[in-house]
Amino acid sequence: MVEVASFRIERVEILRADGTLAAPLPAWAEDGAELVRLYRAMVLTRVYDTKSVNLQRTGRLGTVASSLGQEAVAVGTAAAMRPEDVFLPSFREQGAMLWRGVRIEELLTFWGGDERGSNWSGPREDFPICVPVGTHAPHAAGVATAFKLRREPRVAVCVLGDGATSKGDVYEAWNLAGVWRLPMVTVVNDNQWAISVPRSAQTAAATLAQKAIACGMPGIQVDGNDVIAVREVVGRAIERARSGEGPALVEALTYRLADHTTADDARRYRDDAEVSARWKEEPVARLRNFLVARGLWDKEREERLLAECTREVDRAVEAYLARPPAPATDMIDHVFAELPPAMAAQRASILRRAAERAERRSEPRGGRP
Amino acid sequence: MVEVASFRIERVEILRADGTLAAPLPAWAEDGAELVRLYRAMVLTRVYDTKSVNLQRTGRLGTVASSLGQEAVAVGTAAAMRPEDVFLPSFREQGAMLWRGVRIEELLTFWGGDERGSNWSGPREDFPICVPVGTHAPHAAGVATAFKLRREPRVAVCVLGDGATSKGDVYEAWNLAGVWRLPMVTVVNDNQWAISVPRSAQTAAATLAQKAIACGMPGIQVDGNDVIAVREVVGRAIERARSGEGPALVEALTYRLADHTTADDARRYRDDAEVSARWKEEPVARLRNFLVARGLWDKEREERLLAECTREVDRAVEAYLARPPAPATDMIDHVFAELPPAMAAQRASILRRAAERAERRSEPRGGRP
Amino acid sequence: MSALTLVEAVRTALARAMDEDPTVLVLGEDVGKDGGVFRATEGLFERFGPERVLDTPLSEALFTGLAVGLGAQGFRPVVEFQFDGFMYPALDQLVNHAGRLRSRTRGRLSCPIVLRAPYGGGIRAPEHHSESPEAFFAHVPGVRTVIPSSPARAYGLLLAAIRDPDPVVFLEPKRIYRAFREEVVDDGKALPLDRAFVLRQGRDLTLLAWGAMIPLCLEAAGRLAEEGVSAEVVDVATLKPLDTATILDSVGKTGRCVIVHEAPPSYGPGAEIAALLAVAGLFSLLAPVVRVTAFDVPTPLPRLEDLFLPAVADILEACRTVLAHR
Amino acid sequence: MSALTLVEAVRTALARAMDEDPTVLVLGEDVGKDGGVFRATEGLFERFGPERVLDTPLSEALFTGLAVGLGAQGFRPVVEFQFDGFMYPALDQLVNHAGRLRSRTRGRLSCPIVLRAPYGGGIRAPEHHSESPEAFFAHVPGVRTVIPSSPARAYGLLLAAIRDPDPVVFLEPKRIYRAFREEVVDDGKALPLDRAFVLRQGRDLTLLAWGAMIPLCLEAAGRLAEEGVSAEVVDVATLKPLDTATILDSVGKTGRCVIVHEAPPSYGPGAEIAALLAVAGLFSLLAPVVRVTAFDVPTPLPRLEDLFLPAVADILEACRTVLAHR
Ligand SMILES: Cc1ncc(C[n+]2csc(CCOP(=O)(O)OP(=O)(O)O)c2C)c(N)n1
Ligand SMILES: Cc1ncc(C[n+]2csc(CCOP(=O)(O)OP(=O)(O)O)c2C)c(N)n1
Ligand SMILES: [Mg+2]
Ligand SMILES: [Mg+2]
Repeated sequence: MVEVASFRIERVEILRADGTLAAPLPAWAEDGAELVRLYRAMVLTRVYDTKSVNLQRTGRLGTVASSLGQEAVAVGTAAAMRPEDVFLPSFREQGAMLWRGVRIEELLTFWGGDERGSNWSGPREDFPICVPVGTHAPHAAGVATAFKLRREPRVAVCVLGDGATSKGDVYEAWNLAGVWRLPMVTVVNDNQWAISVPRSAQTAAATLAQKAIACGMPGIQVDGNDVIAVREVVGRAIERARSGEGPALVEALTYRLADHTTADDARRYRDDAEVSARWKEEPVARLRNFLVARGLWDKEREERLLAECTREVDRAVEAYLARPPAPATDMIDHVFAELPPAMAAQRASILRRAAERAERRSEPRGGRP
Repeated sequence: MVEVASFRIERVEILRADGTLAAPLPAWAEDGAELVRLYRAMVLTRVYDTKSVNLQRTGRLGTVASSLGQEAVAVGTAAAMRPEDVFLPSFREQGAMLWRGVRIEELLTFWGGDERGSNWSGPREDFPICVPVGTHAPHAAGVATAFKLRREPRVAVCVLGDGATSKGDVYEAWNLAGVWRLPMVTVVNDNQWAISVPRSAQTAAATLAQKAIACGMPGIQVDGNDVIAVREVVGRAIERARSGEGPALVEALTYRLADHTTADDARRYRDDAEVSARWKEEPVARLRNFLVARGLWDKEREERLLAECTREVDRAVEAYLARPPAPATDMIDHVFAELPPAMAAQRASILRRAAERAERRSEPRGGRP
Repeated sequence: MSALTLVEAVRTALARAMDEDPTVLVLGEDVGKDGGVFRATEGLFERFGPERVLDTPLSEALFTGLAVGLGAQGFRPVVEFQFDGFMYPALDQLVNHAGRLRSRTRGRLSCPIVLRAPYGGGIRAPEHHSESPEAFFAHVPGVRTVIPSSPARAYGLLLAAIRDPDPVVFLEPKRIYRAFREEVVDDGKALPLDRAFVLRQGRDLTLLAWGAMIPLCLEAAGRLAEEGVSAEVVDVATLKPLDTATILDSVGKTGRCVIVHEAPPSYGPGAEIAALLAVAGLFSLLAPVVRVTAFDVPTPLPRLEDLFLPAVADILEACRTVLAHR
Repeated sequence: MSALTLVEAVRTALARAMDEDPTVLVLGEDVGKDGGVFRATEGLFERFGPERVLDTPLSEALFTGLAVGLGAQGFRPVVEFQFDGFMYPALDQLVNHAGRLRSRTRGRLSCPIVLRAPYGGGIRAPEHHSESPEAFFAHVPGVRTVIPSSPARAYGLLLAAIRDPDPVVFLEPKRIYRAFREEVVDDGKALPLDRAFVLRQGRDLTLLAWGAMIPLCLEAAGRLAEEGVSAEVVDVATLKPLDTATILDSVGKTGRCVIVHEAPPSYGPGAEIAALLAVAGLFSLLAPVVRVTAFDVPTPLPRLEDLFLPAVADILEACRTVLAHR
């Protein structure tokens, strides 16, 4: 019996749950303004999440997935990227999308059930929200292949959940990234739950980071409730990828404090006690404590920030609600670059249906069906 | 940075390429008769492979995949199983299927293009040959789940190639086996090629065994040209699984000495020199050298064995060629347990087509189309 | 006997099947403690335990193949897909294995599995949660495709699907999971897996539909009756094998046919039925067949979904078109 | 100008497309040094190098998704599936992403990809190597499905598919990869992606087919001519979008229609065409439509394949059936 290979998985922790330092700060984090920027982004995300859940509850938005408690994963990841990198989100990375320039109004438009929300003005090459779990990992590999073939120093960054790590297409994409040395970084938002299925029921792997070993790329754990650590570790992975050294997998350990989505009731399957315990580790208070201890933050600034974020979100909500609906033909006019003549009759039917539905709406109740 | 997990991959080698011992023999292998049994099975497999390639070349068989050079993987694996275990092969494990009691005639019937070949008299619960690469791994997980639920001390054993390890469904099955601690053992026939794609282009993982780490199960390499080592290592994995300790992955390092199949021409993509070099490591001569050195084998026995195997194969070929064709309705009568009445008309059409084709065949050339 | 919703009827049938046959298992994502996102498996985990109700890791391709393995070993796994849009990864296993294991081994192994999923639109769900993929499944040899349209039919057809010795895709119209109640007798009686249901007799035209389109067709038939038009409503129910006799009889009588479904039209499920009429019912047709369907576009997000899905008005318009041919 | 086989025409079109557009890539299993198992990509690796012709790891789901990512970035990947039976894992990416990326982002991103595969039966290949899955693809919104039936049409249609800004599934009838030669001018001229081809004019009946069934239909038409029957042969070629006008014109003229394909009949590709006639061509039909197809059974292994696939005699029998209606 000879040993032919050996591997180790490490975890990076910087800020402790109480906001004290477990390890030295990275150089960039000595810049207080930068930390405040990260803090602001997390708070904005939380205000947005709260608002969008409320909008759903009051029937003005469809199902939404709050990122409560996981803001550091999204914000830290986005902050580690360059604008010209490409981001491929799943459905819980609003914090990252906002950082990269997707507008709140656009996010609301999407979750409100209108594809125009994904035609955002911001990062034009970023991928839209991916709902089928993990299916965007191969896209990330494709984007990264494009960068590599064009010799562009850019990186494809993909975020997915602990549940997604059980999908074969995710594994296949990682395996390709490994063997083609693609500039692709995957961040696993390991929030311990895939709806009602706990992390322990997804896989017997002791860490999700070690799944990278199967694909010949580095895997590392990071405290996902510490935005400084996330930004640092993801940043290193991204810059390594940018310099041509290939892909990496970052497992960000965090916790889903909210229900899976507004369509879920987590009390059916997990203990409140577990959730309460995890509240002690959440990323926003953690960074705030650190900022306060460093003299970078105080109650007054906190109040100002909250008011500011609330205003920003409220304004976006107003714009969202005021936006005129898309024309009926929107559903057919973008399917192909040019509408095939064979589909002209269907386009006409859509217009006919639209006219009929409008007429029906305008009729008094009890009118024609 | 704290280390949170570490892993090592080991390789087991017993017989060296020249037939001398690199490590002590396992106890069972001190039994010369058992070694001769393994040797005989490998030789029979090689005679069968040679014959089936010839039958294909002369138009009496469809495409076939020779296992030349990989006999130890198939035979060692089958020899490590108990009859009541279930085997799930891909298309290159004739050595294992023969060991388990599938008859040569049945194999030929299948490769000759007749499903009756998969309705073998031998191991009734074993799965048929799986042509779509890797898609039988989830079946193995299902069979293993059945064993576990019924608390039967049985193991599902699945063999697939190095190329198959890039398939997501294979990974998914391993991941499930890990988390459900299923009695499932996968043997990777790592023959260095997936048609024209070399092992190095499939994955950046240094070993295929380490893919097990992603799934929280043990992975180990074995010299796949050494039937003693294969039987020993796979046997340990199977008995471990049988005792409830969960799945394992065994990577058997070997080499595909032949073309991928009779439809392939490997000279298009690999050097003859590479192949010649690998001939020095092949499993049959290796074990023979060892047996001879131990006084368990000699030229006379070799000749007798070859004659015997040839006779056995020839007899099977005759039976195969003499077997009357299946009735036309065979293609429809087994689709459902009972033919749905809605399909009765199609069954009648099949009979009509059969009559028409038969008539056409019996007409002189130039007759009706 | 009690008045159940469709999803309750599904749950009742699952419980009954698990009760009467220990080889019946329920598998899928969140089917255990959570009881499934639509609560179709609610209470089963508590009642039958973790060895009968199994939450799998998140992978549809996997649990389909897992079911094939279990089926070959004599279990009867009933797999729940969380939503229709996540069923596509199952097609590989369905086409290449489930539908042919019996034939491939000439009966040595078989595949008594059921793939269940909530399906169709109309609940303003996110992307990929409102698909109508029945045509994909109905084209697969060796596989049955069944779609109930009421609680009682859900109960009887699901029992039949689970007891059937071969693979069945069972699509549950989520839009009517809780839309209405119907008396369901939990007597273990299955319904046949190859029979359409004539829900309303009529003379002037035939409305052919299934799933959530059935209530719309019944409403349309009611309206037409007010106008003196007698519409027959047939719930196709078992798309495969298709009950051609009932369909041909009905259209043979009425001479006019409107097919209603939620899937896109091209190469959609309605095509087979219209083809049946062109092949075997041509001379009874007094008017061209009309298909009332979605469009050949990706299912839109909820804001435009209402225009994508057929409504009663669209059905009535189609009826008037076929009636115009005298 | 030279006489090429169909597979040579495919290769010529690939080389031309790669030559004229540096964003065209060829991806798949064994497409590099090996030149593909049917040699469709032979010589491309040598000519365009490893950055234009890429052997992927063994995974069809992966390389379909990979193509989506490349497509969104402005590349035009042409993906080769080794055989038809290995395409099913692509459906998830095709339905859920390729076919909707443009619409989902309202044009911000798009998906100019081609999925090529040798398809169909008739070469006595192993299991899963002789499938006709075109109906699955033709039902997917946002995706075109194209099947050539001759070297010249393979050349022109493949060029068009590669240049098309949206996803195209391109199925190559492997049975006639090398069956005959045809003059092909390598002039870069594409054929339209929504036009059927009238290959033989006729008055008495219309034979509708595609791919490897076309030579059989032409042979049948020849035989019928000897009997004084004038059969029109239409190569449908672009299954989606379907050229309804050409089909309706032809059947409008002949009044009789036989549809021939290799796929199983139920919910198969011929259903849409028969449906078209029931919907828009009813009053021109003098006889019921007949479908000559495989059966609703898994593609058998080679020994029974001959009975599974339509032959000239079956086509002739169908023609006599429709002709019997006077
Ligand atoms: C392929 C697929 N299957 C099922 C679903 C339904 N679903 C939505 S989210 C989810 C759980 C995802 O868990 P995880 O990957 O951990 O992400 P999280 O929701 O925790 O962020 C499931 C099963 C889906 N969207 N896609
Ligand atoms: C899903 C799938 N894709 C493609 C093929 C075509 N094919 C047959 S064997 C093979 C290579 C398999 O390589 P490997 O897994 O290493 O097994 P080996 O042939 O070397 O035994 C390929 C690509 C297939 N059978 N199944
Ligand atoms: Mg999660
Ligand atoms: Mg190999």
